[in-house]
Amino acid sequence: MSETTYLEAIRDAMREEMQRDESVFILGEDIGLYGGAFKITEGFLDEFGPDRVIDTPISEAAIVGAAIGAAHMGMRPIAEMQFIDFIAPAFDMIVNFAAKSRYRTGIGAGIVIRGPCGGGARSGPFHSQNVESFFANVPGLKMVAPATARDAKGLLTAAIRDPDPVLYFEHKFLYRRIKESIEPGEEIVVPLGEARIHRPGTDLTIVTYGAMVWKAGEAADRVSAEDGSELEIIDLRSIRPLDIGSIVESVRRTGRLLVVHEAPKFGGFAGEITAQVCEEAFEWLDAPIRRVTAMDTPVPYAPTLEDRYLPQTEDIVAAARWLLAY
Amino acid sequence: MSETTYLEAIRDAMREEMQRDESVFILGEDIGLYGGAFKITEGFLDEFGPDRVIDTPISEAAIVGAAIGAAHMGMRPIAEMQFIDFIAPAFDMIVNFAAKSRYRTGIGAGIVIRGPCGGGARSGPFHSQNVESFFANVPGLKMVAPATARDAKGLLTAAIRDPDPVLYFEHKFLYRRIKESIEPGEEIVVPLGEARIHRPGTDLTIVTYGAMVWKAGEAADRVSAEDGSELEIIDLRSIRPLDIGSIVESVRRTGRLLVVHEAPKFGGFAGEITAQVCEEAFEWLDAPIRRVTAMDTPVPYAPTLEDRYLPQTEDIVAAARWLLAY
Amino acid sequence: MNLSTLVREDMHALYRFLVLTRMLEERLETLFKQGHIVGGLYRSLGQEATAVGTAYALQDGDWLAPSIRDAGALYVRGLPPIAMLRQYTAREASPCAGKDNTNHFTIPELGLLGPISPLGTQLCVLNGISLTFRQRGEPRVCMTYQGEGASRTGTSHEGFAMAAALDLPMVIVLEHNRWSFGTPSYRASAVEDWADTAGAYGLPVRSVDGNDLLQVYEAAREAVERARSGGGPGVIVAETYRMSGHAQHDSQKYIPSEELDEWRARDPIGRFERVLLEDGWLSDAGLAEIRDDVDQELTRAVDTVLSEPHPPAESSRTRVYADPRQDPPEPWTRTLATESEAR
Amino acid sequence: MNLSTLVREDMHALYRFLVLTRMLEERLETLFKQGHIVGGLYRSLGQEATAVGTAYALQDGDWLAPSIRDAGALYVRGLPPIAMLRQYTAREASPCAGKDNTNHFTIPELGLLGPISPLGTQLCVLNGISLTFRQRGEPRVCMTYQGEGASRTGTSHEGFAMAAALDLPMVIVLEHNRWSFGTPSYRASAVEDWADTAGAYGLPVRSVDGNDLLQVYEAAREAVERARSGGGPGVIVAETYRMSGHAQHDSQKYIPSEELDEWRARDPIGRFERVLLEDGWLSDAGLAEIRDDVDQELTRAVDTVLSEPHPPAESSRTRVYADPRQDPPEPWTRTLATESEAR
Ligand SMILES: Cc1ncc(C[n+]2csc(CCOP(=O)(O)OP(=O)(O)O)c2C)c(N)n1
Ligand SMILES: Cc1ncc(C[n+]2csc(CCOP(=O)(O)OP(=O)(O)O)c2C)c(N)n1
Ligand SMILES: [Mg+2]
Ligand SMILES: [Mg+2]
Repeated sequence: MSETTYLEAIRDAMREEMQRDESVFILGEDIGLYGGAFKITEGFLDEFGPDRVIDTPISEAAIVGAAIGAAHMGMRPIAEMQFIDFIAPAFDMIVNFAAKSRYRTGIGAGIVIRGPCGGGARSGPFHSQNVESFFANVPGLKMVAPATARDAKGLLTAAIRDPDPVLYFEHKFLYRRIKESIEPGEEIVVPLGEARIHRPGTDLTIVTYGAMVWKAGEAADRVSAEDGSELEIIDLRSIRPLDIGSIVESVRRTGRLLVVHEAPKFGGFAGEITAQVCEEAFEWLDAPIRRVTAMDTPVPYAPTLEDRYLPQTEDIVAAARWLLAY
Repeated sequence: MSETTYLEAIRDAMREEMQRDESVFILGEDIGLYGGAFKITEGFLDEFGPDRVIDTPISEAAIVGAAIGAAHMGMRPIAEMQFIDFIAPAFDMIVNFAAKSRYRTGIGAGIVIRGPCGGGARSGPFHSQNVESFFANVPGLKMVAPATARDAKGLLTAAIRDPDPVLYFEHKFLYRRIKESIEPGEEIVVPLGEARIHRPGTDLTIVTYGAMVWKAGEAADRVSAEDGSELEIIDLRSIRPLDIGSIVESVRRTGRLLVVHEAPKFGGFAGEITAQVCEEAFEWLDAPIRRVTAMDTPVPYAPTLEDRYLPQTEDIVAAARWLLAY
Repeated sequence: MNLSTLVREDMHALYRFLVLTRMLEERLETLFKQGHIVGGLYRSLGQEATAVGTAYALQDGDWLAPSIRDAGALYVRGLPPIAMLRQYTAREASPCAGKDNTNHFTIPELGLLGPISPLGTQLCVLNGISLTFRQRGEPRVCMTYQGEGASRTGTSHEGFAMAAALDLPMVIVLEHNRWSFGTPSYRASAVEDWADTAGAYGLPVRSVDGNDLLQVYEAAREAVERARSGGGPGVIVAETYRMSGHAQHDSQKYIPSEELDEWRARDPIGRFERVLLEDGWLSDAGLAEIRDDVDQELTRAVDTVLSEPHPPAESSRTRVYADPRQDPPEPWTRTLATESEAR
Repeated sequence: MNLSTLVREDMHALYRFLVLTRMLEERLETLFKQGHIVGGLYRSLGQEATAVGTAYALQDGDWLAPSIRDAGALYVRGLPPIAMLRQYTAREASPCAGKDNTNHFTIPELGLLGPISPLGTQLCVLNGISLTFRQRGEPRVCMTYQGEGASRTGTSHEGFAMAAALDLPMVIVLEHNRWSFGTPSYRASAVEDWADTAGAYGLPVRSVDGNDLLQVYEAAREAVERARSGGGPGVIVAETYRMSGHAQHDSQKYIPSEELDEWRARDPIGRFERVLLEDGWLSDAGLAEIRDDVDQELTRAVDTVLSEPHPPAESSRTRVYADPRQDPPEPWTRTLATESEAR
């Protein structure tokens, strides 16, 4: 057993799928000769050649467009956004071409668009965003956000094999901070749309995803140690499809729900979770559903500001205590 | 008093603001020589000349970009999207440049981006969308969606005068269907962030905006006539800032909330409303908050399909009855 | 000009495609006025030769992505005319099953990639198809079209640049028809010679009279052959004119009538007829016979289509995802209605 | 070459800007290694002449929008060097008050429009500023920069095309420095002569040796004068080379060392020093004096900055909207904490 980082898990998922399936290829900026801004695709150009590891111009719309076309032909392209923030210039292509293709024409666009998201790395307003809410209201898309190395590998493998367009949000703060034992070459497939209980508990349900799973974990440990209450943490893994069944099952047991995400609050994805739970578990709720999120501002650069902007472990602790005391 | 259509109200707001304030100007595709795809700016080129009514190339990002730059210089530009669907290629410019400008640099981007949204006109997947949720999680933006002719005029006037970037969604289905008495030249300013009680009621609160206000009104009339229950309809007018105070006040009175919007359900703006009401009026809720929305698909072209896709008056009636019976 | 490969059957077929394109659109206009078409209707009047001539240079297995004004190219690729009628009238049997309109369909068997409304996107997607040809070592070619207005979109630029950077087997036809919606191209750009735009990508370019079918064909053949033999992408600038309004609702009153007169004299169908007559490919009677034949086919097709059903409402929620279980359920409010009826 | 307007003071000032640019970046590198800069750090090593020479052609009241590698242009426009140090080290007194980093600041008094990271956007925004000049009948000019990599973005294309279509008083400097991040420009495009790209917009273009300060200045002056006198936008292609990695974390190991050697010999500062010496503008001692002076200024500035505070955490939620009442409140979880403390 070797320790695999979150970043290596992403690399391994791509490399192993490329070895298994000739139709898998990658395209993006600086991924070939340079090996990727975070060196995720280091060595890929040598191993797979320039027709499967394609250095493109700085053209996110054209990158996603080419991926769609190749997918129409039965290929399984992975389009890398150097930072997920740069998905914005490809917004039209994703929302209007990729997402609607199958519905309109019967021909799907089974592509993966992946890139580093999230804050905490002091990267300022344009290299730290979480973009899931931009796409949440777009039928036809799927979205995943792994928190662990195994899930990073398993969700990416599943995303590559999925016949629909999948946005894969990898959290840059976790790249080298999270490690797990994964057998080299071990095939892991985490089905899209299945949440994971990250920590079982009885008193309060926390629904979250991405890097916030770990802050929620810290908070749960503190509340358990200091107050003796047990928080259940559900790591969504998939944002769409949403495993509402698992959430509702948990909320019906605990009677309390806290939704945590790193994106700002207003218009964030917590709203959808709240609405669905309200619809399906209203009678079981012993307290209002509450949210812990980033503040409603852009992501600031200075560490003093970014720390204040981001949801912190203490926020989750405070929210949990408030809910438990309700 | 003359009858002014929703479309004319939009035209009048722009024309009158352009007459009042030299710094107001319009730019967009086919708005000058042609007078706009819906003829909203007919006659403007003659009246205001080519430096204030600017025909641009087909370049939504550049249109919004130029508006931002002009706003930096103290101008008050109105950028027209021929259909609001074509805001997608300008997504990056709006979310990353316009929205974050003041926060980052202290220099605001007081622009208006307006365009026809919404379905019912048999315009297919790319000329019928509602795009508010794409932008809901972006701090720095404001969004409005008028339902009446007076609000169309008053919100647009307020948006033009507002120092922050405002997305103005005008519903094409209402253009020529909605009329109201407005004195020619009458200055109407509807402050951003203030909802309006479209119909007072005691038994259930419906929160909605845009064209759905009218379907909600039909439903309320039917429920009142057939069941004797009185539904209160809150027309949001502004989506961001959200007048949560008015919503909460109403829900605390009625104990029941139905959120209605034309965009698809999953990840739609109803989630945010649900979450905020859950946070602020949980104890007053006698029933789960429910949603009536379009289906989670693209907007189909065939009338048979589009009618099934869109939320209909009967859906609102059914939902209201379900909630009242809860 | 090297047209040695075109034989009599080709000349007849080309003529047929030209008149089919025009006459079918005339039928669509009628259907529109009769209320059978509820969405936008776009014509290619005056530009038929560009679409037909370029598409005729392709082979089986190639792919083509038309703009809204390249209906003729679709018939050349084998689209049955009735499919177009079904599509515009939103029939269940239409290529998009009523879910989308105009020529927004993708039909892999015919090598057709439909556009979507946001301009420029389709070129980027077609790049991916041609990339796959190259990855698989197949000598297949892609062809697409772009109005000069659309060429101003950022997305189109990225598509051109990507095709060039990856050296893809692509032929891009820039249709300079003088107008983009209600704006003349000189007003929305400072470009004088649209062939210069290829320089931004380092691509070879050739300008043609887009209303001269054989000239168009010849340029396309050259570009297609170069692309097929690994010579990379090429651009063709077709100088032509949009003889109708942007769409049905557009009265075109902003267009100077002299301009229309001038271009009417260069009508591509009339010009090709003169070639056919002068060079002895067809007699007047032969021309009439083809036109009649098309007319009868269209009459039958229209009759058939009008008797066909629209898509059933229930199908509005299908085909969002590959797995039907992931498609959205019926809205709860409608399930309620059904439940209460059942009770 | 018409440099008649440059007098001795200009030549000294130009030299000072060149060395200030380079020496300040060297200070930034040190600060980065010491952990005082936590975000990305980008250098303009080897490209200083392009930024300084072009910006020097502007006047008061003009606006300039730099790319990430045009630090020199900012000092020419009057940016105090200490502002750059504050910005990179996220001081409260930085132009962005710590909310953004690198050169992402907009300072109207200096006519500076900052970039944002998504490439191409800034050009589009600058168009709006130059549009306002024209609307107001003011003879002011805008200048901006673009890497050859950035020129492949759709947004950049729309910006070029809009400037051309609206005939705006804009000067666009295309900096062809052979690399975009880890990709050589020949790999990500098929363009051979970057001057050809101006053809896509119908714009006049002039190519210069971007490492020759006076040649750059002369071309910029010509383009600025044309724009100022109503002649519309112009493009300058500066042929240069990125002598450092893309950013601090980039070891540049993918760059062939011969290429670096070749361009090191063309170092723009060394070349300008030779001109100054040979034409008698400055002596060796005079050069050294300027360098020492800059060095001392920087030492003082670094000391000052390092003693200055970072922005207070509370300011993270301010300035989202013009009306502070619309800014977000403190998160409820933190209000809870304060409340419970208060109890
Ligand atoms: C991104 C985008 N913006 C706006 C439109 C609306 N629109 C549809 S066609 C058209 C004009 C196209 O002109 P051109 O490309 O020259 O094609 P032509 O109609 O002349 O064939 C416009 C503005 C669109 N489809 N996509
Ligand atoms: C839209 C977008 N995509 C990707 C990036 C990431 N990125 C930042 S700089 C850069 C390379 C820029 O190359 P070039 O324009 O040639 O400028 P240079 O660094 O050579 O000065 C890339 C890919 C970005 N900033 N914006
Ligand atoms: Mg055109
Ligand atoms: Mg470069």
